[in-house]
Amino acid sequence: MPFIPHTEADIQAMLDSIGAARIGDLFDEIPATLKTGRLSAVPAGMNEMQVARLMSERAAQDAPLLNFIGAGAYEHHVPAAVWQIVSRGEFYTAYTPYQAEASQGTLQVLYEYQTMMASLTGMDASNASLYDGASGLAEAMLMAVRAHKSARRILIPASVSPVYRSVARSIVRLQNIELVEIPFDAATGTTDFKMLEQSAGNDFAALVVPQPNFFGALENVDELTQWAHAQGALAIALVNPLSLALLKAPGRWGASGADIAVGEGQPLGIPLANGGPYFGFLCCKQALVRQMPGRIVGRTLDMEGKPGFTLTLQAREQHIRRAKATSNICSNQGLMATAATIYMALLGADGLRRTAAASHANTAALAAQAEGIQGVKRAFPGPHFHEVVLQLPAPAPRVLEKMLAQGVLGGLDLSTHYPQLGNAVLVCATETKTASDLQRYIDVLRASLNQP
Amino acid sequence: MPFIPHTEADIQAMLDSIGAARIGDLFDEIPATLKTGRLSAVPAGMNEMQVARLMSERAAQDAPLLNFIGAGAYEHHVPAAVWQIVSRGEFYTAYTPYQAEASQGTLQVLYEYQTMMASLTGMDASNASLYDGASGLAEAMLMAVRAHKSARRILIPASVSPVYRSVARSIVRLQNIELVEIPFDAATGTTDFKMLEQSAGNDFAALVVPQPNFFGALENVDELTQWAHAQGALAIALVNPLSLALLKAPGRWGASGADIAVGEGQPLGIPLANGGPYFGFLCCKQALVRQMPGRIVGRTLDMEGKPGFTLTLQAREQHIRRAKATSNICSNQGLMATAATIYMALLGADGLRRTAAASHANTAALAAQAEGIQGVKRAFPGPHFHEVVLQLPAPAPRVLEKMLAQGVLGGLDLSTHYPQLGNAVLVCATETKTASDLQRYIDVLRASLNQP
Amino acid sequence: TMKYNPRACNSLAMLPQFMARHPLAPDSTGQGFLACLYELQEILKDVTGMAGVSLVPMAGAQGEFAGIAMIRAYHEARGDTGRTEIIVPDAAHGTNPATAVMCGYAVKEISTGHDGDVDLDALRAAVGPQTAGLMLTNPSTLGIFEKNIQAIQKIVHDAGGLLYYDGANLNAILGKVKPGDMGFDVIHMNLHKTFSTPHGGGGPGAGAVGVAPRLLPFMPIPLAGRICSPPGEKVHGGGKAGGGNVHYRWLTENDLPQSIGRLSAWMGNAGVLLRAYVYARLLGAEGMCRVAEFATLNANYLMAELGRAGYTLAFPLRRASHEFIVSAKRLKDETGISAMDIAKRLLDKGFHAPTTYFPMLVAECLLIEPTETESKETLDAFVAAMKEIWDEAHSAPGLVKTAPHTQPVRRLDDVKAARELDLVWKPAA
Amino acid sequence: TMKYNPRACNSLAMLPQFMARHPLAPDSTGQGFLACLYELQEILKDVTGMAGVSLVPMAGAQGEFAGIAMIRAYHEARGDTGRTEIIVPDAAHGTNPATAVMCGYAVKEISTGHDGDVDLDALRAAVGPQTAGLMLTNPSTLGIFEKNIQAIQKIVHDAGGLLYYDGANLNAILGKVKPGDMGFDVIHMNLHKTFSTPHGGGGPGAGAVGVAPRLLPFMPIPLAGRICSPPGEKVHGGGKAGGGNVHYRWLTENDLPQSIGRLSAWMGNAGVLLRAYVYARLLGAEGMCRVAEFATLNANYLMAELGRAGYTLAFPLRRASHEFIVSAKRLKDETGISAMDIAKRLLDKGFHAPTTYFPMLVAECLLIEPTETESKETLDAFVAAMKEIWDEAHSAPGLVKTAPHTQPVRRLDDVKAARELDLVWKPAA
Repeated sequence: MPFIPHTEADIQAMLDSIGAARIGDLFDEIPATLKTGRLSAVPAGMNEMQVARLMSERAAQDAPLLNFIGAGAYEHHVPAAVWQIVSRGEFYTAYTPYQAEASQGTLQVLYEYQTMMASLTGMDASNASLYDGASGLAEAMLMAVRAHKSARRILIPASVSPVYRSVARSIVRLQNIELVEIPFDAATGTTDFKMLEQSAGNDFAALVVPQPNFFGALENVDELTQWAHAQGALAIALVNPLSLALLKAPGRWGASGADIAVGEGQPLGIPLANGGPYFGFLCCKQALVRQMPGRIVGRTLDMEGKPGFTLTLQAREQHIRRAKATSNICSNQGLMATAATIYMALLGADGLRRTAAASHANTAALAAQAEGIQGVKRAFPGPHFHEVVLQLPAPAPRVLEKMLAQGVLGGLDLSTHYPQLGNAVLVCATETKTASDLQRYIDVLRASLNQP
Repeated sequence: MPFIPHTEADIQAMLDSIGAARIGDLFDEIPATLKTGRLSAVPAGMNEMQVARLMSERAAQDAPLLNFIGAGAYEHHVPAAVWQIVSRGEFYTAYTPYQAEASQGTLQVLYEYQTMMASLTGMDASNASLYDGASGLAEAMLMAVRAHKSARRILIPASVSPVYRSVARSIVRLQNIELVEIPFDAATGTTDFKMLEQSAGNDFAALVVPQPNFFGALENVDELTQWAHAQGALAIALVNPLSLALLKAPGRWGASGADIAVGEGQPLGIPLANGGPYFGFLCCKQALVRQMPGRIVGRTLDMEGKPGFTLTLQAREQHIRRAKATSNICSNQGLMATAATIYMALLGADGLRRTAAASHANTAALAAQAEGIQGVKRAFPGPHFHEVVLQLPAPAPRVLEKMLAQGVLGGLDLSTHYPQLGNAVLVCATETKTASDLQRYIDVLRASLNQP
Repeated sequence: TMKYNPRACNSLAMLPQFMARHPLAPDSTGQGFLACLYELQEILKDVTGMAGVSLVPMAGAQGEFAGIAMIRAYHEARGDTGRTEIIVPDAAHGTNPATAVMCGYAVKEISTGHDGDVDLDALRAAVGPQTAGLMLTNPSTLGIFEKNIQAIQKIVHDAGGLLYYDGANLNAILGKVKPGDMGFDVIHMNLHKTFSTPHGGGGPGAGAVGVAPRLLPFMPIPLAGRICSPPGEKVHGGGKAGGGNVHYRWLTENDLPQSIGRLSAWMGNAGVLLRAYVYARLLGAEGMCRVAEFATLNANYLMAELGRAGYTLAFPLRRASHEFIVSAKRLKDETGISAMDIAKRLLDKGFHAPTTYFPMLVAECLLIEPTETESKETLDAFVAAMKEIWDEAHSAPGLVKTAPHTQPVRRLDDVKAARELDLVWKPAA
Repeated sequence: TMKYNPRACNSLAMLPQFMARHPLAPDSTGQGFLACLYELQEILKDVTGMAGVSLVPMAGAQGEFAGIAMIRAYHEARGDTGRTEIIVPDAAHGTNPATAVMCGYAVKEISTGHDGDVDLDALRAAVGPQTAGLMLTNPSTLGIFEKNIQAIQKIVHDAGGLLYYDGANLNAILGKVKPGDMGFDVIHMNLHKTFSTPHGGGGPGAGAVGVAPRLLPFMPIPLAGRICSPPGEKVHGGGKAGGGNVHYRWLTENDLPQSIGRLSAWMGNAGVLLRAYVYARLLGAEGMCRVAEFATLNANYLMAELGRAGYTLAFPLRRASHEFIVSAKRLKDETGISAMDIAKRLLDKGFHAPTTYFPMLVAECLLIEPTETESKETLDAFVAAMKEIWDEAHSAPGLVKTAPHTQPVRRLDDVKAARELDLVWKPAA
């Protein structure tokens, strides 16, 4: 079912205009020996009805579960209006807004996105999105190195998501940038300040400050930011944007605020959807604006003095500056930023606050109930946002498998990345969970622990 | 979660303008004794997240089945584009196009709908839709009686859907219109012409001519139309619109064509959806145009001579003519007509033909395979569209229940409405069914018959 | 009643399982759907103060048909066959008399008093042994609450007639007053108005009917029924919905042998009903009261402001309900600008025009209904637009008389449309 | 490549089960999703003639990064550490040099010959023991097929370098020629171009990479793996998909220890990949060949017609591939109307402007790519618009220079935007 509208008469008239006998002649500059394009593994085409049937069968294989995993991708309620608006062709299928005059809708939404993200993080500026939080962290590191000019080391706490550290390393190591890991305090799950002090000096460009960290625990962000600045390094805030409805904005951390705030935008209206598309956000202080990677929308005037929006600071970008660009990124996740903008506009500051608070309260309640089960305890007793680490009296993989058999995703097994934590699982209960969902978790966990 | 945007300051300013102290004062003309509006059975409001959860749980109770029931509501593939376009707010939430200048999109679509339906039925005119096929049949009968002026009887074959006969009777009997049923020939399942001849005379206003009839069988529509006209009565064609991609259009039945064509529009792009909303279509010859009920869109010119569309012939309608209107109908199923228009435009004449042909072929194949099972036979061997009656060697309700337990909706039990057909089920296999679906039907039917 | 249609209503009614189910699949395979409709019936009973609700009718007009058909069935079942007339106020919607005729009744119109209420003397004179019933909207089409409703119901009931409530204006009193408490015997509700299902450019709607106890046997079928089986008995398809052995099934001819029958092939506009159900659950009891309160607040505010702007209020001494009428008669006398001109000029200013020339009692009238979902900001913008038009009527009447200027077409020739019918496209010869 | 995005791709990728699944849920709970991705990998391998495909990269630029990172990993794994340069033709997309730098390479640009092909002498002079690889698009950004591709690949390979294929123009050769057969070692594909996933106003895209056998160990992870277990062994979550005991699982660090690693937290832009998969299944092998054929037919037709209309063709003696370049230099010399002016005036005529001023080799250039989904009717309308602009340039140049006239804003001040940065809204002081 190719989407080609030509009639036979069209084809003939077009070939006549070109002066070719048949369509095949248009490929006559391709060396004959190369014309081996025959597709042997691509199946025959199907009509829409057949593909719809196939996809429904595939989808039916993917069972619905009661989900208590977070770990960087969070199940939140997304109002129906968000995706019904985003799915309109005007947003959905639009080209990159290079022709600004014909793209004011897309551009204004992105300008509003930048405004909201800067407001949420307390920073001066935002770009128009990056691919995701993990690759966004890498871009923040590259920015910091460009800004620092001499150092090529970045300090990163082990309390940052292992997958984020892995992605960042994949990207920045090709520019000979080294990530130095700072261990966490076994008692609190937060960055070990004594270990950090051992890295004092001016040979690193930035310290990454996660809030909340991968364990859901709240770091002492003020102290960490102050310390980084005292070493002549930048502070890169790695934040869950929803948590900022409750927590202090990175722009107010320490005496002068973090320099860059970066993170995963998915909690702001993007469905879990097997992991993507999500989007990364990146905000910064005014001084760093021209070091930002990615597209940026600016407000300006037209030739009649009327306000309008356009892509700006393109001189940073690869299509102008080529080898000297701040990054090679061009496509971003504009549609996801559009969804987030609508989500934030629908909820408002109060709605974001209530969502964050409900998520926090649910996780706190779940942890408290879980600790009522013999042998279950929280690994880190301190303040948290909406995730906690539970230590179990049995091997985590086996318990989680038993819970799965009961339709419950009981959390993320931490044994691979943090063997020192023992039988630990990372658990998250967002605002989507009801009291009876929490009870079901407890019941299923208890039963799974009691099973032989 | 009421959808009310007022701030407290708004409310106060508005009350000040009105000169009222509180909102409650605005209800002060209502006698105090009547203010007993307290709602006791309406549950407390829920937020969207909670209602979404509730509805997902409800939906999960309604199991997906392999469906072989038709009987007036048909499972066809609807291209994804249809409802993605229809769901756009411009169509979805628009008001009735009374302000024509601001409603040209809605009006043009309905004009195109009228054009396509008139073309499909071979008639001169179409209205802009009615509620559904069954109530549409009643409107066609009322039209015929208005046109005939003296007779208040309508002849209707027993091969018309029982539920259509029931609905039509509910509606027309209040105007003292009598429906006279004509039996069907036990051998063919089509209208018994000898019995029809007994009704000859000029005391009836119309003969209803179903094509295909309720059993999926093809009636001798030319002969029936001719006969009705010879009696001075109108011929009302009751047709499946999709079948008209293959069969002769009502406008060409007999010597001069049927006078009114009416039916259920659901096969043209409307999902099964538990039975509604669907839409009825009603087309007629030029002479009857001013007898049509319902909204009609006309093409006209604006004050600058530019073509445009507007509701027309409103003098027939209740808001102008009140007690003398052709019907009390005002709301119709405009959005469904919009969907059908897009569906027909996407498929084109060729696509409709292929859909109809595939449905016919699937049902024929299913019937042939079913007849390979001992004791199963087709009740009526003649030509059919995409439904057939199968007679089983065991009580139909019990067999269907066993098939249901295997996830197959095996057909409609005819024993209530047509006990004379024995253990009969009405079966339909549209273009949505694959060869393996048909095989599954046969396997499950065979197993169900063999079970004790 | 054109108000915000929550998007969640659409997406939840279009869940794949609801979209795929065949209407003739056994009840056991549609318990979730049936549960929703059963609960919607219960909600609508409470809202209207009625003893029973049928969701069958596919629009308001079909709801009216069902209502009057039930009145007729009631009288006939009692052998009370001499009742041949339905009384309708002259301010009523045109569907009211049209429906009465479709149900085989003669129509008797009665007049409206100066204050907008029904003329009680006219009503007393109209009723008699031939009276089958009275059709009334309250709040009325004039946008005011019929104060004498108790007297009216007594007059009609004393004469042996029944009272029909046209629910077009139910939005005004949701959760505030119940038609059942006013003494009505039957009501239809426009779910596409009060319960905010989308209008779709003219439909589909939904016109559920509610009835007083004496009309219960006559309700149109099918109804969603809730069955509680004796404990221990196994019920196919039953489930957790109500705890224990609760399940749902359609009630049909067998359950209601006196029913006026079926009005659609299946269950009316099922998908519209699901949307209304979702809306009702979102609002809940508290939300419904707020609907009436803010619809009324908005209407009274707009009325006050437009009065100040110079427009003549049809009933300046009455409260507006959810809607109200202004007359442009004075403006027309002064400037030649009619209600129609104002309506067309409003299109240029980004507002869909209100209903014009209905009800016919008020010259050059505009019937304005803001609904509860419009903000003060929007209302103020509307007032500003109306003021601009007032000024333009005096300073540049030609501009207003030739409006709209910003739409795809200019004013269309309706007369030509009706005289030279062009209803289907034909290729140029 | 902006072509029609089939609506079915959207609705099927947004089925509730796909939308609800957490990326860290066990593989056993995502077999349907994994099966789709596995099959998409296989389809893309076939289309590109490559030995392996990874779907990880989230856009073309990240695909480029992955490709060059693999080239670097390959050389490093062999201990071939002296290769510090990537060669890039001067006509290349700006992402090519930017990517090379992100991967720690120096960039060496080589020039283009008069006929639009790479200057082979320049290439021979450029390669050496320092050459890590060459980045090339074929068809090139000039809209022509690089005829000497076989010679090019030999020069680079003989020098020990690898060949990178920028898949931005894959639409032109889908099912006709495979980059693998041309001798490329690695390719990225813009699925949001060739496989028609929506652009979304600038993203998300998807930039899958394909590799020759020698780069297989270095692919970015995770990959979708298909596991056939020995008969009789019970596999959790396995199913009917491939018959017998077939199931799917993610291949990770453990399976590819030499991988360049992860580039996204999860599986790239999973939902975009599902859309591309649906598109591929709709088209099938035959449909893909037709994509290339009709994209090429449309481009050559438009080129012929615009040439007749007076526009200067950049390479009049070459076939257009799926796109071609016209130069407005003559028009500018005659009338002062630039490529930019033409682009802005096209907006007034209902057409999104083509790319302007890229590639930089051609003065006042417009790079025009109609794609296969535009009808002859649309192409003719575009030609008519371009002719009108040609005429306006001579008769009313001011009209063209001040275009657009029909958009919400007139021409915007880009210089002011960059100088007086206003990136977030601030309340008026």
